[in-house]
Amino acid sequence: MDALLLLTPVGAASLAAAVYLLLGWRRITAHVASAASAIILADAIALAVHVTRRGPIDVASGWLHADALSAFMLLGIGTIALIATAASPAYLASHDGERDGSRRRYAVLVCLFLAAMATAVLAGNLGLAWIAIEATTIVTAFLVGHTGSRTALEAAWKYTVICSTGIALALLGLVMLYDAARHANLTETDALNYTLLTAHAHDLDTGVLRMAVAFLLLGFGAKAGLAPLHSWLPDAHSQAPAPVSALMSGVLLPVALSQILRVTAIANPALGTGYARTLLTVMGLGTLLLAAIALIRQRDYKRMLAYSSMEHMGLIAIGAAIGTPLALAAILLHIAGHGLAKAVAFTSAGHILATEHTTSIDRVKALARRQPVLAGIFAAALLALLGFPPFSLFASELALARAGFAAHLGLVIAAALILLLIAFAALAHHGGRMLLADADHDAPAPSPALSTRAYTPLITAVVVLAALGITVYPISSLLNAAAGVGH
Amino acid sequence: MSANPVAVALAVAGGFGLVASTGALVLPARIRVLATGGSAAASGTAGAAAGALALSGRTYAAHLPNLLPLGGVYLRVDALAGVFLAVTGAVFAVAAVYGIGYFRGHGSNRAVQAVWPLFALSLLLVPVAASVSTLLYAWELMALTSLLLVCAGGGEQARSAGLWYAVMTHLGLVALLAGLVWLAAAAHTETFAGIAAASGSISPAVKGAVFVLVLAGFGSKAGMVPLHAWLPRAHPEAPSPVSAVMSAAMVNLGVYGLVRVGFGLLHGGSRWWWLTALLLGALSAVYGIIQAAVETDLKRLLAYSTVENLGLILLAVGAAGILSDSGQPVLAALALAAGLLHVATHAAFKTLLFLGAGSVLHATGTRDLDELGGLRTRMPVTTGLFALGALGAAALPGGAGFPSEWLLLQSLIHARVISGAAALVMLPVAVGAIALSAGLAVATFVKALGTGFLAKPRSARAEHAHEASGPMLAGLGIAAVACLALALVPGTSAPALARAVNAAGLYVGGLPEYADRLTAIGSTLSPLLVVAVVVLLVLAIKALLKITARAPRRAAPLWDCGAPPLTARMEYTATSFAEPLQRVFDDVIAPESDLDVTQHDESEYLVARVAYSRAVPDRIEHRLYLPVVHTVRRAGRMATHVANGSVHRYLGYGFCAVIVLLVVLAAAR
Amino acid sequence: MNELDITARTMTVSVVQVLVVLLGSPLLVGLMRFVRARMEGRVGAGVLQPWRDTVKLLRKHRLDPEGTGPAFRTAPVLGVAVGAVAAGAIPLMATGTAFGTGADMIAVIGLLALASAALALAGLDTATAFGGMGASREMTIAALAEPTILMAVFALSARVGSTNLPAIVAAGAAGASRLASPASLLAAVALAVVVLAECGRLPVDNPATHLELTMVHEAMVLEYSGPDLALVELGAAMRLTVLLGLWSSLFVPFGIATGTGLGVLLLGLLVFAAKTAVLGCVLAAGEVFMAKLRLFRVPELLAGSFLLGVLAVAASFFLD
Amino acid sequence: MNADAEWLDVACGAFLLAAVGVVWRRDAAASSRLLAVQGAALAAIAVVLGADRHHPELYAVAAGVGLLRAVVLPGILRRAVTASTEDRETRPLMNVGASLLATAGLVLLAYVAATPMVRLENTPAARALPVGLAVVLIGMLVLVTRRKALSQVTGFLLLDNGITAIAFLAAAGVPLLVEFGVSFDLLLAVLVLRVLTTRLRASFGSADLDDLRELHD
Repeated sequence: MDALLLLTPVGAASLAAAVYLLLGWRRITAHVASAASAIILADAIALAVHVTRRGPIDVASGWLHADALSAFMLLGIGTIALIATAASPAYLASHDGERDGSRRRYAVLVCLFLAAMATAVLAGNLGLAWIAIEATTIVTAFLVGHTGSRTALEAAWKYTVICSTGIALALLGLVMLYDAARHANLTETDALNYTLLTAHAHDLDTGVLRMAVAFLLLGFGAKAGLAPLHSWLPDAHSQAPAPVSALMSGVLLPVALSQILRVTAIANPALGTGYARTLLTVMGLGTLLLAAIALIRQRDYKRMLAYSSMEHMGLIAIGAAIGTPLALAAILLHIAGHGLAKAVAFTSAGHILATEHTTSIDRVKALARRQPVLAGIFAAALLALLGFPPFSLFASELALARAGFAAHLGLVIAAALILLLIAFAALAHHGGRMLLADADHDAPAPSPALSTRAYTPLITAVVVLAALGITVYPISSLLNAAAGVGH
Repeated sequence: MSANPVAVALAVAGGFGLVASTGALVLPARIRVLATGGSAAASGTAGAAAGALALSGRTYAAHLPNLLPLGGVYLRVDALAGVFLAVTGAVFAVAAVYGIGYFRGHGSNRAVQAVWPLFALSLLLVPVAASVSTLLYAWELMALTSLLLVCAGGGEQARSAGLWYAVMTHLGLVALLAGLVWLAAAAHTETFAGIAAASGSISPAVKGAVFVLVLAGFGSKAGMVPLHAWLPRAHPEAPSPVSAVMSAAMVNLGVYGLVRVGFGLLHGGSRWWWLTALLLGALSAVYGIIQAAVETDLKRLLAYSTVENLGLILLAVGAAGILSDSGQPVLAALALAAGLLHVATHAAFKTLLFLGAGSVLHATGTRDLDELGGLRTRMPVTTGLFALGALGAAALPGGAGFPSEWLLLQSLIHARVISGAAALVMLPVAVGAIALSAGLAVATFVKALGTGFLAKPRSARAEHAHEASGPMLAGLGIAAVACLALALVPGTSAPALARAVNAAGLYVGGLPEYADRLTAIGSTLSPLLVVAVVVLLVLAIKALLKITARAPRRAAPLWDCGAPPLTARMEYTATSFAEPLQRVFDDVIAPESDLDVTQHDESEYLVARVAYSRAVPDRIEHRLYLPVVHTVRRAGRMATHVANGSVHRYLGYGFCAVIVLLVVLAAAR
Repeated sequence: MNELDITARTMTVSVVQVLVVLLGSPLLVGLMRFVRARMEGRVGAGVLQPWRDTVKLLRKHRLDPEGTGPAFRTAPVLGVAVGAVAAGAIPLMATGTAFGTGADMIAVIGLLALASAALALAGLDTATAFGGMGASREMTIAALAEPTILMAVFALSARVGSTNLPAIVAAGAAGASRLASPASLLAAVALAVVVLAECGRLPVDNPATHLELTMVHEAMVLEYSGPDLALVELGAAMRLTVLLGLWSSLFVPFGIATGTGLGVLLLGLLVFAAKTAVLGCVLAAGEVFMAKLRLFRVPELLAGSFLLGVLAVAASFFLD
Repeated sequence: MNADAEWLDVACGAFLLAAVGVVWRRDAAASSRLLAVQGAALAAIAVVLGADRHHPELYAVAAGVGLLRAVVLPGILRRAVTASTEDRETRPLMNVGASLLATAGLVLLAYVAATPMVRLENTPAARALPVGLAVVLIGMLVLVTRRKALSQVTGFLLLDNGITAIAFLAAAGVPLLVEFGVSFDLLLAVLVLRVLTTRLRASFGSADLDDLRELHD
């Protein structure tokens, strides 16, 4: 039963991939990916219930492991995947010129992507998690380059090289961690099992562990879009198909970040909270700074959304640096909220691109008047990302600030707030230009008009996002338990 | 066990508000405006009733742990909250009634009608909040809903106003968030009750920093100079009923927050806090009214007048703090009561004025005073009611603004009892600011009324104006009644004010002792008597003239210097009316005027055409904000070097990080 | 709850004051014109001339200039009514007036401002360039003058701890030494300047001019004729009398009746008449030697007096 | 024991020298040959360690590593090189002299930085550990300074070889399953990069990374 819970997500996604590989993208297979996502989501719910009631599950001598954090992340994967895969048919339909092979490849890779991410969050062994995360890079490389344009290829190259390099650094850290663990008398299989590592953290050699943690944070940070190896993010997110951007921004970054949480859980007892806190603070504030200044003169709305992802990841990194239970609960809620909001934002940006035929902020004008529903959804996502209530990002940012001041990191929070203000101003400026600015000529009616059915998942997501900001009552025990894992 | 009436009233307000909002989304156009307007008005009335109950001494507290993730909602209603609940609810109800007429013309915009009851509800939630998280949640909800309403019109102007508003209000939020969260962290609890109990043990330095942050945050919402830049842009952009709610209710919440945190949570603190508040209040009052005096856009003029009045209120709060610090709790209570009374009176006349301006905009399609004129004959009722509001805004006897400014001066008269040179230097400044703003307010509103409503129409749009519809006039009428009540019998509010001041925590003594004092001073002022005598005399003289007159009045032509006809182009416009004042305050407002004379082809001594244009840019805005904007833009240019597209550079960042890391780790060993 | 102090005595005081001001103010204007004419070497009209003008005007037809409305018709009446209320409230001949605690300094100043605002609105209502110009200039001056009055009286009130006029005047009458204080002197000068401005006297405005470009008050009331004009003139005269009386009561309160006896009241009345006449003569004499300031120099004058007012308030806080 | 230590030193020396050689020789063909040498050295390290610690399974790992890193990956690179002729690194961002100087500095840094790991277990293998770290850093240097797509792949492989070497030297290799997964990922990554190189060449006309400048702020 336990094994089934842990294997179902990976299995469902892999099976879907196999279906697409064999049958290709057809009318009857169009919703297989959505079905797989739904299965992942259902499994995540079951897992969440199981984990909060009976505690963590270990399978295959610790290679697979599910605790509240895993369940929470899997819940996120399932939800965002459902939104993204539901948007895929519309995306593929709007690119009529594509060949069947290209569609098949898209579908297969998306499913493999999901499988890899599910593996990453369900792995009990850091080595396995690493393999899964590197696998996401490989799988998404072709998704980023999916359109085959020069810029898409360029983005794919940068994405693959930078992420592989970054993740290699994480491997280096992992090797060092393994070294330290082996010398703390852990067996070969146990030496990368994070549950056992956390338990034996005090036995690890501090000198080696310091280096290991630094490389792990740097490496997983690269995949999470944190400075200094962040530069792939705006390129990849802006070039990838909209549903893939949604998945990358909404799930992939947090999955990488959850590994950072695992690492800090090992580092903090052994090295004291100060060490990881300093590293994460520097990375988080650096990311925020880079995102904020890059947003100021942004011209491309997909890049704008990508930098906004960086901004939020920076904030989450700062939350991880604070590390108190309130901060961890806050970043988990933030991950959930950001994932939903970004999924909606990227998907609707995809619709905007499909109807306006441009990614330039300047050339999209008076959207609120010309496409009210789409503009409303996009605006709602943008407002959520700007941190307005009732969306949950407000609650999580507020809790983050409270946790920061309570942990005597007031200056860090103050700096982050100022950078957030700059990012806010920039986003509001660009968003306002797209939605409200006068159209300088009689802008043509958008082509092709989208069916309302395409909007349904997005509106649902916005409502969920708002509901999460009002109450998290159904998942509050999961949230608290997950926050306890990282502590 | 019976339910708490305050809770019931609040629940009713919330329920009707949500009904109004949903109704706007789902109802068919035919009944939508009436149904949503009706339930919005019911919601506002219930809110006002909750406030009135709180002012009569009832309290209510609740804790809802499952709402607002990671924080929980804490609610508490006391008399201080009651003042703001009552004012907000009443303004909302009046604006809702007015809106039934107003939105019928602009019926197509469902979104506005759906959002604006939510906006009003968020306003009602702010004074009820009793923890840091709850307050900030309500605060941002208010920011979001009002932002949507400001942007609702669409187009470039709404975009620009919305951007200013969004950024400034977020700046305020950042200050507020930092301040309040810091305070909560220092007190180890985030409920107001807990903070109030623990604030004695917090170090004065932290409290001082918190106060500065909170002053900036709440002050920016209250239009405190120099954080006012958003206000004259955003308020006029929103639909007029919403402008009224923003200008008459929303800005007050900045004052509420400052009073609640400054007196209730921090228990007064140092004198320099309140000196700062008083000085900024004085600055806002004078700067606001000078800008209003030279403004020609009717709604912007009213918005600047809001800056002025909120400045006066801030000044009153500052004076209360100083007096309290000097061991004069009774005088402090008096000053604060004056401030709170002014909150109510300002709300009354500003609602009336904004709604009146809305009727004008609705009837003529313009807000430019230079293009108006002659509305007296076309919109007689609106003109009369606007005049009543203008009387209040000018703080002349008979107007709503007079009693509160009078009460404030009363408290300052006794300021001699306080010690300390700095405060004594500041107080004359404060009195001067009140006096100057009162004088300029008279000129400002003579201009607004005289050039906007009297005289002859100066444009076709004003020429074809028509009287507002029934519901709009009803809204104006209710506001006018409130104005009159506050102007003529302000003394009746004394017990409620005393309770509110007590609840503010400024004075922790028994209620009766200074309630008597308040009532006594309240009765010293008898505007009713003075106004009644003046009115009687006027009527008597008129009657006398009529009796003694030999013939009825007859019309006569105007003096046209023998060169008829007189045209509307010869009239004094708002711009020309304000020109002398503009010259007087030349150094303060630095107007940009441009005179373009085109000579005749045949002789350079003949003038073919003269074009005069004038702009009064907000000087503080130019000096303070533009440099910041430029700096940020420069930083934005830097970003292009950071992300220049070179994959080598991108990898280099990582490489450098690794090297630095290894060096630091090696060095730190 | 209005603590009206209506006794036979206070009623008498108020009614007498109102009557004296109403009947006497044209005489004061006549006196000033007479003095001025004599000093300029002219014969001049008699002291009664303003009354003769008023009576003549009151007999004329009442005309409504085209397009004017209630604002235009009400302003003159309001001016007279406000003048009467001020005359009844301010302690001119005795410290006790019928308004009791309602005889508030700020309220009286506010009423006077209300009357000028009403007249300015009337000027704008005519929709002529003259009316607008006069109104604009009048309000500019008033906007700066009103604060100065407030400051000056505030300096005096702060000392007493009340803005009640009888209280202030009574305190002044009781302790002459207080009148020589710096605050008092500064306030006296500030108030004097403002009284000139408020009443449209030189150097702020020339009451005798009819040259269009220099007019302020006269431009504003250009359209009035007949009984309306009579009321406007009467209102202006009453305002002048009341303000001069206020000034003298505040700074030279000698002889003002504080007791209840009929003789004392009578003496107070005579002293008031004498003081006002003297002040009027001094004013008229001064005007002979003064030229009108350019309009845009007037604010400088008023700013100066405002500054004096601020200093007076500061001095009253600091030095007493 | 001593003999093993000497063999280990020889293998590690070859390993490091191959990396330095990549820095020194700029053209891709030479780089792929040097990579093959380095892969062989890596396998040799594994063999020596297996003999030393009596880990028979290390021989299997060594065989796998040798196959992948000495034969398959360099092979992929070589085929890519022969597919085009213009992939000689004509002017790297840093000239050869400076690169070699920087390499020397990086090796020094690696020795200093690796002390905690060396201190953890004072064996000949651990003492050789800085070599792995040095190769990691050299790999990054190559990644940062080479203009051609394939040269960057070379750098990436150097980086990975270094990490594997550290794994062997420090703890006789990571768990077999992990090692297998890592190797598989590496192979796929290189294949992906290879495919992308081809496509880049098809759409940009060359695989010069300086041409990849269209995406920027």
